[in-house]
Amino acid sequence: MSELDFLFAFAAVLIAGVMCCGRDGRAGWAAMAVYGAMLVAVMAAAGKVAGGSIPSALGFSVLGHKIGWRMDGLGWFFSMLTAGAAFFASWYAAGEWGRAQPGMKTQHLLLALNVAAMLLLVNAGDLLSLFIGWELVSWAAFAMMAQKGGPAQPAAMRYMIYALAGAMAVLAGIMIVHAVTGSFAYKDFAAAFGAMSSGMKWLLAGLFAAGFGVKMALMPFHLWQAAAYSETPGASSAFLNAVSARMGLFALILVLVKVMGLSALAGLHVPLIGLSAKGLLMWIAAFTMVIPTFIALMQTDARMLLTWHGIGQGGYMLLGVLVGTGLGTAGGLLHVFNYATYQMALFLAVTAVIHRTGTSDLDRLGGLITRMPWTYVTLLMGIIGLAGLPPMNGFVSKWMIYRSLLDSGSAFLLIFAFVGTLGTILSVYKLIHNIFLGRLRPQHEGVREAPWSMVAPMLALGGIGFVTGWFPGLALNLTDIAQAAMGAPELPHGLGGVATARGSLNMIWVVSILLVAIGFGAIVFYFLGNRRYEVNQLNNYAGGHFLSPQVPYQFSHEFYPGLARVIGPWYRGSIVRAEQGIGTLLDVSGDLWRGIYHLAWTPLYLLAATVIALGWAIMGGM
Amino acid sequence: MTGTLLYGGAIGLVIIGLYAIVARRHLMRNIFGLAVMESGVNLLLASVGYRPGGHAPILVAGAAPGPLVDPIPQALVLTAIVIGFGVLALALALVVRVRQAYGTLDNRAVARRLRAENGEARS
Amino acid sequence: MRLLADIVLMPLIAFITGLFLVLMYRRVRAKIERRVGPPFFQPVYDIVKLFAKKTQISHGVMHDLSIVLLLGGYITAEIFLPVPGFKGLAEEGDLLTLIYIMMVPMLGLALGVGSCANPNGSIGISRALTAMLAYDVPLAVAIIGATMTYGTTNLVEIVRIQQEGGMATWGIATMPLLAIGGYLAVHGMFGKEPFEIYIAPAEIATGPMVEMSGKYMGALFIMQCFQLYTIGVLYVTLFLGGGENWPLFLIKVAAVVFISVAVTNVYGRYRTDKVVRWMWKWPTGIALLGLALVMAK
Amino acid sequence: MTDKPLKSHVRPPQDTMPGGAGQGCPAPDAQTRSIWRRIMDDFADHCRARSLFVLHYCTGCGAIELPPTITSRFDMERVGITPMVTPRQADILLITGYLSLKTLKRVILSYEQMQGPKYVLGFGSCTINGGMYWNSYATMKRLDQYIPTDLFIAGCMPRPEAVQQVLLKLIEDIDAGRANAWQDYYRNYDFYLGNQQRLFGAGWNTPTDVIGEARHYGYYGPGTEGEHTRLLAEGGGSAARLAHAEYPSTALTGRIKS
Amino acid sequence: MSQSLPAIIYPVAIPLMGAFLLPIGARRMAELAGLFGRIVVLLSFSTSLALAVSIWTAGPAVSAMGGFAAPLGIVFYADRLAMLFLLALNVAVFLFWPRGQGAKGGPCTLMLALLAGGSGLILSGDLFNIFVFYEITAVASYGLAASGRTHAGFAAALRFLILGSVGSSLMLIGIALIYARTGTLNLADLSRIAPHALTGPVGLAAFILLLAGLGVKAELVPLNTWVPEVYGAAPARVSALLAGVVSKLAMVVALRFVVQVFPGDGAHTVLLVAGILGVLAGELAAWRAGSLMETFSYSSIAQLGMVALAFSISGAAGIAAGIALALHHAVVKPAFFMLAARWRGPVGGLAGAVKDSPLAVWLFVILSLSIIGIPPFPGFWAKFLFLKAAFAAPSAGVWIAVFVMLAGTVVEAAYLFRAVLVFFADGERGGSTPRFAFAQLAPALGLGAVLLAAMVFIAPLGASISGMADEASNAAAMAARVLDRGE
Repeated sequence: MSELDFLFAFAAVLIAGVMCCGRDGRAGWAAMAVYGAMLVAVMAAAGKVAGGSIPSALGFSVLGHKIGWRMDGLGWFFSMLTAGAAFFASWYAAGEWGRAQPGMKTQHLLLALNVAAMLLLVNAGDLLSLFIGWELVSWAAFAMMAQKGGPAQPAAMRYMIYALAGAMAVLAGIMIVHAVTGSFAYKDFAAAFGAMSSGMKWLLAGLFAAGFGVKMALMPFHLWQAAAYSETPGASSAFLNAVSARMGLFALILVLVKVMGLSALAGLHVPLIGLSAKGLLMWIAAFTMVIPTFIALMQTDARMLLTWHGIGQGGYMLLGVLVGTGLGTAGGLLHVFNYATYQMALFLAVTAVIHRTGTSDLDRLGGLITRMPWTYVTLLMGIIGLAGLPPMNGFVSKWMIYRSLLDSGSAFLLIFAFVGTLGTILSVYKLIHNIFLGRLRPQHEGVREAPWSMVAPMLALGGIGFVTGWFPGLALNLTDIAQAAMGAPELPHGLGGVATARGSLNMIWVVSILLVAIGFGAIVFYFLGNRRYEVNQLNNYAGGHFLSPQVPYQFSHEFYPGLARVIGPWYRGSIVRAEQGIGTLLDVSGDLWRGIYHLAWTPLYLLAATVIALGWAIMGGM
Repeated sequence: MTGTLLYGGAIGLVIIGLYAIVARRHLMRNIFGLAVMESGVNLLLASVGYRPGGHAPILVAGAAPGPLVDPIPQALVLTAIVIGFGVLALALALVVRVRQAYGTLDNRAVARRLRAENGEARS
Repeated sequence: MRLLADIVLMPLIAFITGLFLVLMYRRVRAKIERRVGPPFFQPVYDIVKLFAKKTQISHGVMHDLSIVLLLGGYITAEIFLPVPGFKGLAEEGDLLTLIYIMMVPMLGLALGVGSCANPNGSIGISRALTAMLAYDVPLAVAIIGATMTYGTTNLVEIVRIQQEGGMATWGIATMPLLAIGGYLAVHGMFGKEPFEIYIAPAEIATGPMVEMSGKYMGALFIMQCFQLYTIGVLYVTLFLGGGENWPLFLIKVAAVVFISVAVTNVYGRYRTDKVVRWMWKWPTGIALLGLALVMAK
Repeated sequence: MTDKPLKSHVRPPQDTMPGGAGQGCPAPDAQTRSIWRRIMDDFADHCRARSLFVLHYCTGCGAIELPPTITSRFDMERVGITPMVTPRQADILLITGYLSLKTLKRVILSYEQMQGPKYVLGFGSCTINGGMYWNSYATMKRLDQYIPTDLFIAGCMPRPEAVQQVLLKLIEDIDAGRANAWQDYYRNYDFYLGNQQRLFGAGWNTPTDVIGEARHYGYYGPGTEGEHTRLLAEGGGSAARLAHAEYPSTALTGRIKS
Repeated sequence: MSQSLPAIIYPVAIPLMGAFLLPIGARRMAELAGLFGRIVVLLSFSTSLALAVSIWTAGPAVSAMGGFAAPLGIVFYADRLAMLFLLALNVAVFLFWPRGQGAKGGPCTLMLALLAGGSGLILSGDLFNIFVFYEITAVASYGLAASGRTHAGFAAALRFLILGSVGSSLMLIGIALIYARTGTLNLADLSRIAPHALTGPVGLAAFILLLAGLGVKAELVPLNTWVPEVYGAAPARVSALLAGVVSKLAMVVALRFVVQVFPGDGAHTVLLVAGILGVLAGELAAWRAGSLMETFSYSSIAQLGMVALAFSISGAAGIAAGIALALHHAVVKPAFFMLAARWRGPVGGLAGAVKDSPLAVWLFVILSLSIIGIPPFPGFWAKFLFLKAAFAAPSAGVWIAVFVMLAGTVVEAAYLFRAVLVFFADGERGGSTPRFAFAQLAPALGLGAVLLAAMVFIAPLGASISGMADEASNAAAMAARVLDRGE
C-alpha cells in the first residue's frame, strides 16, 4: 500500500462517508479533517517522489491493454494543490456559510468526487488512464457547476459541450498514438514522436493542445469558463477556480512538454510565417493573457471579473512553462501555486460579501470597509497577489516569467505580458474600490463582518500568499520536484529567490526593506503631525453642497469611462458570434435532416438507386 | 434478343410499379404498384433460368429430351409469389384499418395525422 | 553597515534632490509666466506647514495606511535605485522589481483616496490608472528594448556598461528612438500638464487630493518630490549613462526634469481618452520602431 | 520687488471678546509650552507664514482683483501664497464681496471643512458692514458674526496693492503667532451657531461635527456649547443629525462618535 | 473442423411450430396464449443455449437440409457470432413479451414468428433462404407495429409495409442478378466464385440491391423514414425489440454478405457512406427532436450508423468493434425506450422528474453516460475498439467517419444531458411528472444491471468478442467448413 493508495483510499472513504452521513453539521469538519490528512500524506510522500515515482496497486488490463496509476513529481505537485484547495474549500464550507446553504450535502459530495477524479487524473500512469481521469474530472466539474440550478444550468451545459469536444479530440489523439506506437505508455509515445512525419506531429500536437486547452480555457475556447465558474456555489467555485482549470495545464505539460518535448515542438514550423508550433502556442497563451483581462475590466459582477482573470492568469502559466528554460518553467509552475492561493482567497472573500450583502453586483456595493474589515484585508492581499505587486507571491512568479522571456529574447511576448499586468491592476482596483471603498449604502448599514469560520481560511490563504511572497524559496522547493519530473532544466534558487547572471531577485531583502520603509513612513506620519480626527463620511467636500444619506454620492458604475471610449469598439465579441454561428448551423442542419423524415414520401432515392443498379445490370449483360 | 426483351419487360414492370408507389398519393394505388412491382421481379427471376430452345426439366423415362431449362429460379419464383401474396393480404387488411381510422387514404394526410398523434412537435 | 548607511541616506538624498526639483519646477513655471517665483525654501515651508496643521481630518484607518504605504513604497524604490557612490540593494532587486515597486505607492494612494468616499477622488484615481495604463505601454517597450541591448536588468550593471564606453555607449546614443519614446512616456509619468487629467482642479477638485489635508497633503507633497526624483533618475540610469559623479548626475536629472517642466507649462490638458490614444500612438510607435531596430541587431 | 525682510513693526494685538464690535480674538492658546514645544511652534509659525494656500471664494465683485495679485503683476507666490481649489487644503478663505444668505451657508460649510490654523479675509465694505447692500434683506451684514475673521480690507473693492498689503499683514500676524481667530470658532461655537440659526432657522447645522472636533483638539471652551447647540442635540433638522441617525459610526471600531 | 449437427434446426423449428399451434389453442383459452408462448420461447432458448455451448466448445456447425450436399442443398451455418445474436434475440423476445391488453393471441403469434424468422435469418447459409426468413421477420414486425391497435399504429405499419416490400423486391432483384452471374445461391460457394464473377459494377449493383433490402430493417439512411413513425406508434416493448435486436440481425446478415460475398472495397465504401449518413442524420435530427421517444428513434438510427461504420472497416478489428457497438446498443436502447414509454410528450414538461421517480432518472443518467462513451462504462470500450480499428487502417473515408462519429457523440451528449438538466431542474410548483410502476421499470432495470455487470466483467467479454470476430472474418475457413464436408 504505497502513499498513492493511501490517497485513493482517503478519497474513497470520504465519498462514502459524505454519502452516508453528509446531513449532520459535523460532516463539514470531518471532511476538512480528511482533506487535511490527505494534504499531510502528499507532503510526506515528497521525499519518495523526488527521484522516481510511487507505484499504485490500482490498475487493471482490458482488451489486452494494461492501465495503471502511479505518482511522479508532476502528479505529486498537482495532487498537493488539489488537496490544499479542497482543504481550504471544506474548511470554509464547514462553518456558518455551509449551514446557510440549501443543499450542503450535495456540495460536500461533489467536492469529494471532484478531488477523487483529479487525483485519478494527475497520477495517471499511461495515456488511457489519463483519458479516464480526464473524463471523470470533466463530468465531476459539470455536476458541480450544474448543482445550483437556474442560470447555472445553461452555463454548465455550455461547459459540457466544450469539455466533451475537447475530450473527443484527446481520445482521437490517444488512439492515433496507439495506432502508430502500438501501446499507451508515455515512453513509447515519446520515443516514437520524434520519428513521426511533420503532418502527423502537427495533428497530434493540435489535437492534444486543443483538447487540453478547452479545460484551461485557452483563447478560442475560453467563453464557457467565466459564467460556469461564477454560477457554482461559493466554496466549490473557489475550489474550481483555484485548481480545476489547472488540470488542463497539467495535461498540457504532461503531453506537450514532458512527452513530446519542447524541442520537438520548436522544430515544427508553420509553412508561411516563420513561427514554430511552440511559438504559435506561446502567442495563443499571450493573447489568452491580455484579452480576457481586458474583458474582466468591463465586467460589473465581482465573480465574473475574477473568473475572467482566472482565464488570463492561465495564459501566464502556460507562457512560463513553454519558455522551457529552468527559470521559465519554475516561474510557470510557481504561478500555478501562487494563483491557487490568491484566487481562492479572492473568491472566498467575494463569497463572504455575497453571504452578508446578498449581491456581488459591483454597481450596488460600496463602503464595506467599515463593516467587513477582515474580508477587506483578504481581498487586498488577494488583489496585490493577482496584480503581481511585490509583497505578495504573485510578483515572484511573474518576475521569473518576465526574466525568462527576456533571456529567451522574445520581446513582443513580454510586452503582451506587461500589458496584461497593467490591465489586471486596473480591474482589481475597480473590484476593491466598488466593493469596499467609496460610500456605504444605506441598505448595507447593518452588515456585520463575516463569521470567524469564514474569515479564518481566507486570512490563512492570504497569509500563505504573503509568506511565500517573502520567502519564495519555500514554494520553489515544491516546484523543483515537479520540474525534475518534467525533465525541465534544474533552477538554482535560495530561500529569497533567484540569482541569475543577468538580473537577480531576493525577495527577503525586497519585502524586508519595504516593511522597514513602511515602518519609517508610519513614524513620519504618526509622530510628525497632530492627532488625527476621524470624520463621518457625510463630512466630505461636495462643492459646498450639504451631503445627506439619501443623496447617492458614489462613483462606481462604468469605472474607466476614458478607457472605455478608446477600447470600447474593440469588444465586437467576434468569438462569441462564431460560437453562435456553430449553434445555428447545428440547428439548421438538424431541421434539414428532420425535415427529410417529414417529406410525404421519401423513397425517391430508391427509385434513383434502382434505375442506376438496373441499368448497370443490363449493361453488364445477364 | 429474347433475353434482352424478357429482362427489359421485367425491369419495365418493376419501374412502373415503383412509379405508382412513389408518384401517386392514394394508398390503394401504392399497393397496386407494389403488386405490379412484385410480378415484374418474379418475371425477372423466372426469365433468368431461360435457355433458348430448352424443354421443361422433367426426366421422362430416365432420359432428357434435349437442352433443359434451369429449374431453380422457378422454385424461387414459387416462394416469392407466395410471400408476395401474404404481404399483399396484410397490406389490404391494414388499408381497411387506416380507412376506418383516418377516413382518408391520401398518403400525405395520413402521414401528417400520424405524426401529430405521435406527438412529434414540429419545431 | 554600509547597507545601513545606504538605507538611511539614499531616501534622504532623494528627498532633498526632490525638493530642489520641485523648486526648479515652480521657478521655471514662474519665469515662463514672467513672475518672480517662490523663495528658495518654499517646498520646505509648504511641507512643514502642512505637517504642522493643528487639525488633521482622516476618513478611516485605510486612509492613514495608504499614506504610510505611499511613503514606504517610494522609500523602497529609492533604495533600489543605484546612484553614484551608493549601491543600495540594486543587486537584490533589478529593473523589473523597481518598476513594480513604483506601482505599490500608486496602489496605496488609490486605496487611500477610495476610502475617502469622495467621488471626485474616485474619478481622479480612475483617470490616474487609465493614464498609467496609457504611458506604461511605451515605457515597457522602452525598458524591454534597453534590457535587450544591455543584456541584463541589473541596474548597477547597466550603469557600469554605459560608464565604460563613455558617451558612445549611453542609452540615448545606442538606441535613440527608444530614448525618445521612453522620454515621452516618462513625461506622462510626471503627471504634469498635458497628462494632468487626474489632478484637473477645475473639474474634479484636484482629483485624488480632494480629501487630503494637513499631514496627508504633506505626505503627497513628499511623494511628488520622490516621484520627480525617481523617474528622473530612472531615465538617467537607463538612457543617459547614470551618474559617474554627483554634480554631473544632478545636472542630468535636472535636465530631464527641466525639459519636461518646460514642455508642461505651454500645454493645456488632454481628455483621458485623448491621453490614451496619444500615448498608444506616438510614443509607442517610436518605441516599437526602436525595439525593432534593437531586435534586428 | 526683492524678498524684503519682515520686521515686526506691528502694533500689539488687541484683546477682543466675541459680540463686542470690532474686537479681535482672545489671548493665543494659553497652555504652558515647554522650550522644545516653543521652538517647534516658532518654526512652525515661521513656515506657516511663508506658505499660504488661498481659497478665494469669489462671491462678490472682488474676485477680479485677485488674478493680478496672484499672477505676474504683483506675484504673491514670492511670499509663498498659491491659489488652492478645495477648502480642505486651503489656509486662507477670501470672501471677496457681498454674501447672500444662500452663499453664506456654503461659505460656513467650506470654512468648517478647512483645516487647523485657518484665516478669513473679508474683502471690501460689504463684509464689514453690508456695504452698498446695507439694508438689503438678502445679504449678511457683518462677516465676523458668522465666521471668525482675521482681517478686513476696506474699500468698495480694494485694489491689488491693498490685497497685497493685507496679506503681508496677515503673514506678520502668523509669524508672530497672533493669528488665532480660528480657535475662536471652536471656543465660542455657540455664539456663531446662534447667529447662523438666527438667519437660517432654529435647528440649522452643517454636517461637520464641530463640537466633537473641539473636544478632540482641546479647544473645548465654555462658549462651545450653549442653548443654540442644545437645539442641535435634541434633534433639530440639521443634516448632521440625520447623518448620525443614518450612519451611527464611521470609525473602524464602530463606537458612536459624540 | 466443423461438426454436422442436425440440432441447428431446432431454434427455428420450435418457435415456428409454436407460432402455428398458438392461435389454435388461444381460441379457447385466451390467457393461456401468453403462457404457452412464453413456454415455447423458453424451450427455444434452452435449445439454442445447448447449441451455443456445443459450438463454443467444438467450433462452428453446419447442417444440410434433407441431406442434400452444400452447393445445391440449403445449408444452416452457425458460428459463435450467430449464436451470440440468437441468444440475444431469444432473451429480448422473452423480456419484451407483450403484456396487458396487447397479450392476446395475435401479438404472441407474431412474436413467435418473429423469433423463428430472426433465428432462421441469422443461421441460414443460403441466399434465398435468408430472403425468406427476412420476409417472415418483416411481416411479423409489420404486424407487431400495428399490434398497438391505435390509429397511428395502423398507418405507421402500412407505410412500413410498403417501404419494406419495396426493399424486399429490390433484394429479390439482387438475388436474381447474383444467381444469373454465378449460378449458385449458397453463401459458402459464392465466397469462392464471387471474387472473380461478381467484381466490377455488376457486383456493386448486386450489393446495393441486397443492402437496399436489408437496409430497411437495419435503419440505413435512405430507407429509415419509417423509424420515427413506427417506434412512436408501436407499443414501447415492440419498439424496444425492433430497435434493440431485430435491426442488429439485419446488420449481421449484411456483414455476412460483406465478408463472404463482396470482400472487395466497393462494398465497404458503400457501407461506410451509409454509416456516415446514418450517424449524421440520426444525431442532427435527434438534436431537434421534440419528445423523448422521437429523440431515441433518431438516436437508434445514429447508433446503427455507427455499427455500419464499424462493419465497413475490413478485417477482424472492425467486426469486433461492430459487434461490441451492436451488443451495447442492444442493451441500452431498449431500456431507453422503456423509459420513454412513460415519459411521453415534449421534454420541457418533465421538469423536476427527479423528485417523482429518482430511480428512473438515475438509470437514465447511467445509460446516457454509457451510450456517450464515458470511460468506466462499456460504451467507452465499444468506441475504443472502433477507434482502434479505424486508426489501424486509416484511409480518407475512415478519417471522415471518425470525425463524424466523435462529433456525433458530442451532439448526442448535448441532447441527452439537455434532458437530464430538465429532469434535475425544479419543476413548477405542484406539477408532477408520470411515476413508474415497478413492472414498467423492471425490464429497464434488468438491462441496466446487465450494463453494470458488463462494466465489471469487461475483460473476459472483450476477449470473447474479439475471438468471435476473428472466426467470423475469414471467409475461406467458412467456405471450407461448408463445402468440403467429405461425404
